[in-house]
Amino acid sequence: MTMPDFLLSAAAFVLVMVALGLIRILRGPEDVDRMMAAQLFGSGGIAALLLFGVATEAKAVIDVALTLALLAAFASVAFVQGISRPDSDDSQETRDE
Amino acid sequence: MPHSLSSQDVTTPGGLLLVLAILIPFVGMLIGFVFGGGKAQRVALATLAAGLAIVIAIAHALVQSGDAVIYILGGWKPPLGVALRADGLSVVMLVAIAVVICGIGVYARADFGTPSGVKEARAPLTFWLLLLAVWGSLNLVFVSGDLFTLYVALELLTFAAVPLVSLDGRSETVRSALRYLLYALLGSVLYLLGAVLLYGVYGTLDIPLLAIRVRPEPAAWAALALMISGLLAKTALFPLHLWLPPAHAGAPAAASAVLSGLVIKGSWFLAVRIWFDVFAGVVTLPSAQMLGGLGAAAILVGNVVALRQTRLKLLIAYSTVAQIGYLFLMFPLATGLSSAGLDSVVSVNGGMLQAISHAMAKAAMFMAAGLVYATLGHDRVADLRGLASALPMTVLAFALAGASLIGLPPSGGFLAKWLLISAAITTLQWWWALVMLAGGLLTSVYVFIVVVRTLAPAHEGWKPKSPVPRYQQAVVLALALCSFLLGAAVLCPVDVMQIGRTVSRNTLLP
Amino acid sequence: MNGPTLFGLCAAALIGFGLYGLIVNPQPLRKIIGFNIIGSGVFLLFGTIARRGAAVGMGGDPVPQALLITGIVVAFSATALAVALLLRLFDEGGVVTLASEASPTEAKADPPDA
Amino acid sequence: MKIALDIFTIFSVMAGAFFFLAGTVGLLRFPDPLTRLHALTKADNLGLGLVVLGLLPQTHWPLDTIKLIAIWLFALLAGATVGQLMACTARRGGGQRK
Amino acid sequence: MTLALAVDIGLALLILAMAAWTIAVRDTFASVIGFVTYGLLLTLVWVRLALPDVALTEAAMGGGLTGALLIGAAARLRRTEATVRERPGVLTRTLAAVLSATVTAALSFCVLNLPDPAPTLAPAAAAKLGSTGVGNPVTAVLLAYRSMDTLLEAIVVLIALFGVWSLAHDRFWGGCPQLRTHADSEGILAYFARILPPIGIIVGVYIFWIGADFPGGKFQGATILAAMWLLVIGAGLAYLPPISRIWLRILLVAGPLVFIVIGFAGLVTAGAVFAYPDGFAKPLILAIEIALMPTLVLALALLVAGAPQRMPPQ
Repeated sequence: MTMPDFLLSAAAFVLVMVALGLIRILRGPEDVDRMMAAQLFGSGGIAALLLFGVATEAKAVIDVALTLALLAAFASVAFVQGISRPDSDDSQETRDE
Repeated sequence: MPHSLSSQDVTTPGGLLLVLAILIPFVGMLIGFVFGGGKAQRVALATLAAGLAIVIAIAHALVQSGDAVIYILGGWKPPLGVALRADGLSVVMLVAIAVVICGIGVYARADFGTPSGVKEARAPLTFWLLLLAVWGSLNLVFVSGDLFTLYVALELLTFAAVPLVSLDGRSETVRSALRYLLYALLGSVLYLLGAVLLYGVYGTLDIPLLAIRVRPEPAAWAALALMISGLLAKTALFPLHLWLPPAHAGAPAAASAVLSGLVIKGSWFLAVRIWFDVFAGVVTLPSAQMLGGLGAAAILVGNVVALRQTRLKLLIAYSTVAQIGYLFLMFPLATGLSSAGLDSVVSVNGGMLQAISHAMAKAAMFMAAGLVYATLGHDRVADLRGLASALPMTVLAFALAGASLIGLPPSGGFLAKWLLISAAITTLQWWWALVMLAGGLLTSVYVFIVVVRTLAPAHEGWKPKSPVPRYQQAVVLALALCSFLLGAAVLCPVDVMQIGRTVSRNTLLP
Repeated sequence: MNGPTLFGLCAAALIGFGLYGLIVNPQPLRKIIGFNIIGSGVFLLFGTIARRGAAVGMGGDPVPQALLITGIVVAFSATALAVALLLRLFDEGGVVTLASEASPTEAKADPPDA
Repeated sequence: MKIALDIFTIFSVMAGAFFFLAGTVGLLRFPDPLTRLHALTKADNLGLGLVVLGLLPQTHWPLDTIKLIAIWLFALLAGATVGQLMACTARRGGGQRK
Repeated sequence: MTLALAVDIGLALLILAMAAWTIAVRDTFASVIGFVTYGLLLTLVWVRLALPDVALTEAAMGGGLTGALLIGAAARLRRTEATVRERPGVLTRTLAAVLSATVTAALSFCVLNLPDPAPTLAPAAAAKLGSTGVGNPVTAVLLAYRSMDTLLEAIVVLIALFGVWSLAHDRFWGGCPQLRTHADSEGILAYFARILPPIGIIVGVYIFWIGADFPGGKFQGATILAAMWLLVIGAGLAYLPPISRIWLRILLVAGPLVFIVIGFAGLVTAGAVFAYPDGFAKPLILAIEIALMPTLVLALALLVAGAPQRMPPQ
């Protein structure tokens, strides 16, 4: 097995893990579960992407992964912002632990 | 014999004017936005004047050279680059739309002035910026020779038109705007899908190149079906018309005039462009008959529903649904003529004239309805008494515009319908002629009802709710007169519409 | 069967899914999502075509790629405008539907020459 | 040398894949959102770190290497932040369906 | 090769499942999350299709900004969701299914019968690439061969922004758009929003800068910068400016206006509008891109932020 083939198999494996995780997460039942989807992509998706990219020697993939890493975090934050109730006292929520 | 867009690819004298016709309105919009407030209106009006001059210069260049006006952007020739091309059809639309836009601009000064004491107000600024945006996008639709640039033009037109619907911010109009936007977005995405397929099969998006390469095969049929369906949804042809009446009737008068008179002509013109210039060798008579059938249904349904409206603006909006129907009768007639080996020019000219005279008449009608509303405080058709004495010019304008919609001589509507009916008779498609006559009859009933109601004397002591500036009435009358006298186009020594359209190689003759 | 063809078929299916969602879902936000899925299907089809056009050392035909970028930005603008309309409607009335008398996408795309 | 680096890559990527497996098993098996969140943010970020580590020898020094490490740091930062925000939301019962 | 194909098939199935779930799920919020995930998956597809420029755009737009936009809307609309439960009847659904299936079948047929070899403009683009001075052919298409489209695209974004603003209430005209924020300057989010944006800005500018010669460019870079700005605002560390600010308006129109000015300068120097004189193509293209950057960053972020909702503090 050559290096690209190995990396591609690893990418496929990680992708299957991400897919399985997605199934669990999206079933809910709570929105907090579903919000983890972007997070799952922030790690698993990027890992698969990098493995794809290095396997096919596409250099630009690293830039794509960089963008994805930045914006998956952004999307996750947006999820959390969207989900917390606007009427609750927001200033308390991150301090009360 | 089908005619199609000239396929030359060198810049002609006057070609630069095409770039200006597209960019001047957008530059006006950008500068108006920076200044904001009342200055935006002044910038917009100055832009209207400049744009009108440019469009007239384009018409001059076309007639002078007797051939299409072409500009190769950046010197990059198609298929890699993009060419702007104005043939007779483009130029006629350019001029007509410029006239109507200028009329609307003058009319709107009274309705969309920035109130004194305020630095800037929402509705006026939005209106002036978007009026220019609509104009720039329409000019782009008329002169672009590239299917993707045309997609961008369609989206520009949609984004500029939708906020005009909801300008007054009532929830009803916001809902209409949203519904319109969803229809329009679906329409443009279907159009884009068709364009993508064409690129995938023929490797270009340039219209004259495609005309040469397109073959009658499944991919081309699918692209045609997708693009035309998308454009039908945007043009609001029956049965995809449901978004139109509430959207057009709910907007302020000047905005309704823009939407009903002009915006729908953009997607319709694109349908014409595609049908005759890209797919000339692909379209078949049955498919054209189907479009004609939808058009006929639109004429009958639109007119009957218009008859039953109790509010003037809704009546006018449904009449637009019907008039759009006539625009689509040109497809079976032209295709019928060319498959019989005859020249399809008669019906193409008829359809174009219908588009132009409707643009002028419908803008005049909506603006007249705006004046009626200002005078009476309502627009209930049952209660229009006293109008004829209060607003004689406006009522006359309404009647003239109505005459053009009905198709009374010597109006533009008359000439258009006469050309279409004669094409129907030549090709033995008499049923379209019957539909057109029935449509004219129905139209005459509601125009007549409205005019007669206005002639009734007012109640004792009735006073107009608010005075209407004379210049607004004059503009409305002028547009209505343009539409009414457009029939004089028959006296034109050269057939302007067919300049720059070469006889296509893709004839349908065996 | 190769990669581009596979994703081309995938694009065709996505367009079908999106169209169904756009017609059937009553909520405007779901319609907006449906529109976006159709849009991405169209883009994916264009991407397939771009990939098939790989030549002279380029991984794909650059013209469709550039147009795709334009298309994605335009689709985003459209979504933003639609969402703004939807939120304004919500502010006005609280209930967000597209009127009762007409579902906006009935009988959408009659192919005129089918 | 090349061989050694390749073997390092293979081991590291395999270890990373193992942690993704562990994370997914956690997601599937853990009973409530907080524990599942734990599985996701800890195991998957470790997995990503190992994959990145494994890929380092296969990429070009220095720009690509820095970018790869930056990617992992972003993921860690986002994981930590979002994990905590979500945990707060979950604890307040936010997002529970009515 | 077969391994790669297997991976592609798996990815395609995952995408389709994601799309189907997004459409079928009852809960709107779940659907939005599904759509964002779908957008992220799509990025993988673009990478598999070896179209990195598009992958970058999709990663930035599809996952980031569109996600934030839709999530914000879904969150605000939450309470009304229970009231809209009616679904169309069986007949409508059947017709819709038939229509969709027809479209899919027709398109599939077209896809399977695309001509071989595929028509392509790649050789033509490559032949002229030298005269544009840029190394990335996609940038050459965007800013030389079809620069008109790119200019119009920037104008599309601006017009959409005017449309969004026109939905403000009259009393807030000239005021500030607002995001739902967690205004806690000590919290974890604020910490995150202090750390990430400086690095994000570097990444955004980097993606923009390499666009001339490698995959990347102004749209992708601008999207990243816009997302970073929104993050800072969302964490309550900054506010959006009032839309009446003159500097804001000048920056918004500067991009297209500079583009037009340089375009018309080409008339004098190179004989055609949007042409570049020999040897000056690359600096001029860079100048246009640099001018478009602030326009796009502001316009994209403000599109997400929506209509003005409050007056600026006096």
